[in-house]
Amino acid sequence: MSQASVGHEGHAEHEGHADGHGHGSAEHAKYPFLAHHFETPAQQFDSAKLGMWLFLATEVLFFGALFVAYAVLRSRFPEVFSYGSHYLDTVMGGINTCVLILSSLTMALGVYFAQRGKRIALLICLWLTMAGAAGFLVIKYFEYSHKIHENLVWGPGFYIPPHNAIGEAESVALAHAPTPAPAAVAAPLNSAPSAVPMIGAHPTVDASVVKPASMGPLGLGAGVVNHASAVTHDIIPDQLPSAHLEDTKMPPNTHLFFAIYYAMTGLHGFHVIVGMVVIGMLIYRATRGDFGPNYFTPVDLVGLYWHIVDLVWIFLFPLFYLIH
Amino acid sequence: MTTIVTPRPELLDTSATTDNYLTFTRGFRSWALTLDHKRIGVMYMSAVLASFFVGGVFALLLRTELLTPGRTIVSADTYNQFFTLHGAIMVFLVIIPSIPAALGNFVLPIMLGAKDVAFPKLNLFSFYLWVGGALFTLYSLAAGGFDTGWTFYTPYSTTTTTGGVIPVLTGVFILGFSSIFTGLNFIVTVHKLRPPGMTWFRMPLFLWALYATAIIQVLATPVLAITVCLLIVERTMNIGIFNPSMGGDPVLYQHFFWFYSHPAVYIMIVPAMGIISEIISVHAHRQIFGYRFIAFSSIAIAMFSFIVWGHHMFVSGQSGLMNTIFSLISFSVAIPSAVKTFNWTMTLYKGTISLTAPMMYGLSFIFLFTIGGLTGIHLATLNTDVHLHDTYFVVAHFHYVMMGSALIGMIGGLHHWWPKMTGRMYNEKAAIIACIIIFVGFNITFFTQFMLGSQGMPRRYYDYLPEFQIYHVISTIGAYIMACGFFLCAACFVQSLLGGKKAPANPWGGRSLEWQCTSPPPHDNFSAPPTVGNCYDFSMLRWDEKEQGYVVDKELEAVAIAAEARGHS
Amino acid sequence: MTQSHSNTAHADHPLVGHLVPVSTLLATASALLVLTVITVAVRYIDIGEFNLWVAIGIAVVKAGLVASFFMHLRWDRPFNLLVFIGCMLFVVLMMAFCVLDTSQYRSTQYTGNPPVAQETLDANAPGAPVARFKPGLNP
Amino acid sequence: MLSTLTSIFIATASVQTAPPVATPADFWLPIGASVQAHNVDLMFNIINYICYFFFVVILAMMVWFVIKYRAKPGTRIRTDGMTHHAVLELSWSVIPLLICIAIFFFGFTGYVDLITPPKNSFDVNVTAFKWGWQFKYPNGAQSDNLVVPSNRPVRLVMRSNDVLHCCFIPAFRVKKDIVPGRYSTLWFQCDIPTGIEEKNGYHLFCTEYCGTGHSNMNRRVMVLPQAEFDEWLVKQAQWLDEIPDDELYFKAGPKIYARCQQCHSLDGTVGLGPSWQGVWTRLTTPGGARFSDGKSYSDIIGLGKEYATPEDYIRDSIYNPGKHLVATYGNVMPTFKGQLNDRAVDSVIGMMKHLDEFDVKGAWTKTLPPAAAKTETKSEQK
Ligand code: HEA
Ligand code: HEA
Ligand code: CUA
Ligand SMILES: [Cu+2]
Repeated sequence: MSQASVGHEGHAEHEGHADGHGHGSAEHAKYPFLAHHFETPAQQFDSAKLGMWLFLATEVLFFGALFVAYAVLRSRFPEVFSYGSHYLDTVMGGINTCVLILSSLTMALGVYFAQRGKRIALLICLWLTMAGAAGFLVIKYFEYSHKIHENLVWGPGFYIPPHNAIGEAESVALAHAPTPAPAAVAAPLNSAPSAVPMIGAHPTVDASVVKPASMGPLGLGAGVVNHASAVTHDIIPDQLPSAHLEDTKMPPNTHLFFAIYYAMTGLHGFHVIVGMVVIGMLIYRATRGDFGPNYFTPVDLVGLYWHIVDLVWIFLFPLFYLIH
Repeated sequence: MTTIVTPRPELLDTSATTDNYLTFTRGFRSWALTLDHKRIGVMYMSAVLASFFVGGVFALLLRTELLTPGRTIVSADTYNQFFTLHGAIMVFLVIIPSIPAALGNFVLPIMLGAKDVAFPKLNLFSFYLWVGGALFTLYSLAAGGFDTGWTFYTPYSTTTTTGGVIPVLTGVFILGFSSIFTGLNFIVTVHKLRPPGMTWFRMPLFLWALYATAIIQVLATPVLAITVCLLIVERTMNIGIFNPSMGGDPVLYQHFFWFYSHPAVYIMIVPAMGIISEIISVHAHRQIFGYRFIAFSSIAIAMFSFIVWGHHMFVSGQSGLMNTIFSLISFSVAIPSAVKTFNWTMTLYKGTISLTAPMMYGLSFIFLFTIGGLTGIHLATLNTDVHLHDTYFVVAHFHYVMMGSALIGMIGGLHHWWPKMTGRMYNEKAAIIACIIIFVGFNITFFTQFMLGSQGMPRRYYDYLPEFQIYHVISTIGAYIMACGFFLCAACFVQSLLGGKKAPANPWGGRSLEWQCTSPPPHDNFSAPPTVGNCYDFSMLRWDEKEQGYVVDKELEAVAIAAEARGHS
Repeated sequence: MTQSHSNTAHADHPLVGHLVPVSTLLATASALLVLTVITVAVRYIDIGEFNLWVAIGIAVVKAGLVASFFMHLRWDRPFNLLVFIGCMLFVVLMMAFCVLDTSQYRSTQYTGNPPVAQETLDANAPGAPVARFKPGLNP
Repeated sequence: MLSTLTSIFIATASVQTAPPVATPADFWLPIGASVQAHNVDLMFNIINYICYFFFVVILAMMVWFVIKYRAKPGTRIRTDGMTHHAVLELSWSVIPLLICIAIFFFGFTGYVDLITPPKNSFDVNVTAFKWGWQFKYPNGAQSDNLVVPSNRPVRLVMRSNDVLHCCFIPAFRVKKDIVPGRYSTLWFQCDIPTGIEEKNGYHLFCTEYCGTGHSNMNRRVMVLPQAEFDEWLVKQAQWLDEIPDDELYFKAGPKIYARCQQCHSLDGTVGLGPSWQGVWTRLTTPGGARFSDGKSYSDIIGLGKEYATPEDYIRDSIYNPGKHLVATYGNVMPTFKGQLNDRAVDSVIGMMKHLDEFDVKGAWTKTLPPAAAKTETKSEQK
């Protein structure tokens, strides 16, 4: 492998260079940033780079698994995805894509200026990148809060109209009654077998929407189905924050689109936040004047990280926002 | 039997007493904040052994409960927590970090001739991640335990009412990152820190094995991390991707889990195989047979391991087509394993075999791995797996490979490098007796489980049919015997620490670089750059009457080096 | 480009690594922006199945641009490229297997809304259309 | 495309062998009583012999070399061993590879037989739940143990109400996970009738871990000749209806209770659910906070309240167990809606009212008046 990597960059192979001028200590005296177990700055830089790339590989697989979940869900429910996609705001998504691309550009420029030893230019670039990240998050915040207001969320909540759609009292009751938080975890399977096809049904007949006739005697049944509904009925679909509940074309399982949407964009958003933290650290160090043509590895590595965050978004954008 | 030994005197560096990595600096802080890979390795080793003890105690409790059908000592719920904890501790806390993080950390840079791993701080960070993960696992006990099985299958794991599920998932997540960073560190170290002369094909096979393992760690573990994240989100927020009552798919969870956990079983075995390659050749004083085949077979196992995960899901509802594909590919992993097994055996041929304690573990490994691996064939075959899946046959299979092979390999490696790590010898006779007890106890415990399983006894069973009792009793007795063996083994180590004979630099006549530095090694590993030669060339050893062992003969060494130089030019 | 043997780094040349000219970076960014516009535009043309593949194709091209120029892969050590491509391949592999499998067993899965969703729906919007949605959407 | 591919596979592979008789139990395997068992056992044994062979070869080489080349003090290092041998190494890669491909192929064809039910199979609907099974037959009959006709392929169409379960019948060499949210199928054909005696039946286990009662989800499979089976089926469909109302609680009650006993004791032992001991007194005496939300029985039972009578309350607790949780107990009980009909629930309620007539195992301790005893002998049901 290392034979193959004899660089066009002209790095002597580290096996080779050590006989040439193998005295690490001389190099160490010259380059204070050189750690004791490396022989040359090139070796240190290459190691750091390879380490970062391996880390990026783990990031790719980390996101990759979610992409797999996405692909599986989409292949199972294509109609859910093309339907759900229309609830996402292409304009906001598009703007965000551009914001990330531009912040990637400033980051790449930052690396360039760090390599050239231009401290002020580097700082400007880092601040711009930071601003891009913040801008991205702000837009994302508006998107999320809009969705949540429209009740486009994951899980059972997707089917519960938000508070202001119905009377205050009912809404409170509703929000707490059917799936209180802890029980939502433990209970769903136990409490809802009626939605599972009844025994004896032929396998191809789906009974999930057919309620079994209540088998209980008088006295039972009244409480089973909650009738807080009359209110929701009168609301005009377009003005209803959770318009999807009134949409006759909504396919079953639409909540899954939002589940995977929040999972993936949420994880991505988290990476943006981490990116802001590390860029912040770079800004601190750059202000202190740590970087120059000899030593800019941290800038380079954070740059790689930031680009991979951009790269993930490049895939997320068409996969969620741009489904025909 | 008593071929304990000393090497050529000039390597018995007297300065060892004044400067070695153990005494280099002192005090708690100097250990807690150390960046020295050797110290980190030692800390890992102690932590892993402690976890092994805990996991072993759970195993004994399990076995005791299974002495009789119905209740013996605990209730069904407690039993379920026991085997879950046993499995989770043994897998995530013991066997995955044991060889790469504990032994690998200590040995890899020295074997390679480097001063340290590429990222010492990251290395220490990995260790603390391990500690954090272990603490979370412990905390999960306080939070109510967890009874999901080590596989965390949904929807059981998302609906069970035991309170420790989220803490342990967090723990697994953290442990995953610990493992990732170790792997990352090793790959970079092997790529970038090889000293002059250390070409890829001069690397000892243990390094190849660690390298292959690291590839798996880096590429597979992130998937586990995201999977447990999704489980946590599923439990706390009912997101529904794996939850059938929200339209999700539990089988998808299994795909995710095994995408990691199948490669994970090779994270356990591949480094152990590396250790065995070292042990067999060093203690048989014989050039390893088929170096390149063994080296490449490690890489091949690493690569194949990614595409066979579905063999754990033959009856899980996975489609027939995928079952077929996965079954076919599963067999492919058997080939590199076969290559290794036969090559080790051939290495014994025309060797000069010293039956030292490490060698005894090495031979046990070959014996047990052959059984464990071959029974993998029953499981990889589609129609027999339908019968055997989730029975004790599988339990027996994976104990043969995880405990009988991976863990035995680890203990063997520990015996092999113990003099190097601590600078002390242990009582070899006692160590060999311990090995034999463990070996016998192991086979009594787990061979019966093959019969149990093929007779139809399902695993994870608290209660069982009376006709199975006889097997269970035998198995439990075996487990007690094995425990005695481990206690004896531990006692040997303790005795060695307290009053063991001082170890020479090269007690076994090994040729790889770690035997060139003193025992224990100095802080910087090598005062002068080591000379890299063929680490499997033992022709320069000669019997030393005084030391009752093999030592390196200067003249013979010069001859060998000259010969090699000729061969290479 | 600087050789690692050289003892001092000149002002213009880093001691290690590759210096990518500003013009290249700007060109890359412009290309990315243009491609973004294209991918949005394509959404409004109905080409059936192909919409997905076109979108992914464009995304792959963009990813390639980012990786080779912003991330310097074009000048980096080949092994780093191998790492990057390799891990992508593993994702693709996992995806292929999982999608293949789920598509195979799809016919055995219940259709319609899953239990909890249906229950919530019944409880909160009993007249809601989804409940009326015909089951058996997936064959 | 893929499905055609699979069907081609299946077509080429299902070379169905003539139904053999049972394979006897041996050292490794239990009795094989289904038509598929023969193939599986054959495969198992072939692999076994291959394993024995390789194991013995490796062990023999190992032991021999260790003995032969053991170093005695003073032995000179041997240097005449070869370092590699391409032909040898290739051969022990290629030969195992060929063997593996062969094993794969036969395993695969056997597997295709295992998963492809013949067209004329008899269908039984199976529901698995924590922690029990319900088998429902085409005529509406239900049973707790599986009863099937012999000499006829039987297909189980399985569903789960809660978590993963797995149906495993060792004697038939069949196994299949039951995944909630979908139908799993499994088929077998057994030609060796067992009679209706439960103790003679083949074992059926749950082999996918499903919690506390996982190891008690084992039931029996009884195989009856077709005529006997048909008769059983008809009776089974009606057994509850045949019992007069006033005898329901002691004739049907204990049988139904068998499914509750996992969690509810009769002697006051705390289980996963409240003990039935004294339940009727509790329900009918006013006061006392009984529910986790602080309410007491008398808050919800009574005229004009949520439940008019205690019977209504019990019935709803069986159908909607999570609605009111008795204090200190978790929401763990599955619903029995669709599994227990009115009469079944009535019999349970009746049993609760007359608990003093039952022992702690749920067996009725009184004896029938002579007249009633006659009907009892007739309907011996499971
Ligand atoms: C260290 C761990 C380890 C190792 C190395 C292996 C090795 C192998 N395993 Fe194992 N396995 C586990 C750990 C491991 N396994 C665990 C933990 C489980 C259960 C998890 C759970 O459910 O909890 C499991 C379960 C498991 C299953 C699923 C069973 C089930 O649940 O139904 C299968 C199925 O294919 C399988 C197959 C194999 C195969 C083919 C190998 C091969 O790699 C073996 C290759 C080796 C040899 C074949 C022997 C040497 C070769 C020769 C002597 C040459 C001659 C050989 C031939 C001609 C074939 N394993
Ligand atoms: C590396 C992994 C590993 C190891 C080593 C072991 C070791 C043992 N295991 Fe196992 N086991 C698993 C991994 C492992 N196990 C897994 C993954 C499962 C599946 C869990 C699940 O289903 O979810 C399982 C399940 C499992 C079961 C099945 C439970 C069930 O399905 O119901 C049983 C039953 O017999 C069992 C028994 C044992 C026994 C007796 C040992 C013994 O070998 C233990 C002996 C060890 C000791 C007694 C400790 C002594 C230690 C010291 C004294 C200190 C040591 C110090 C030095 C040596 C220096 N284990
Ligand atoms: Cu049901 Cu295990
Ligand atoms: Cu596996």
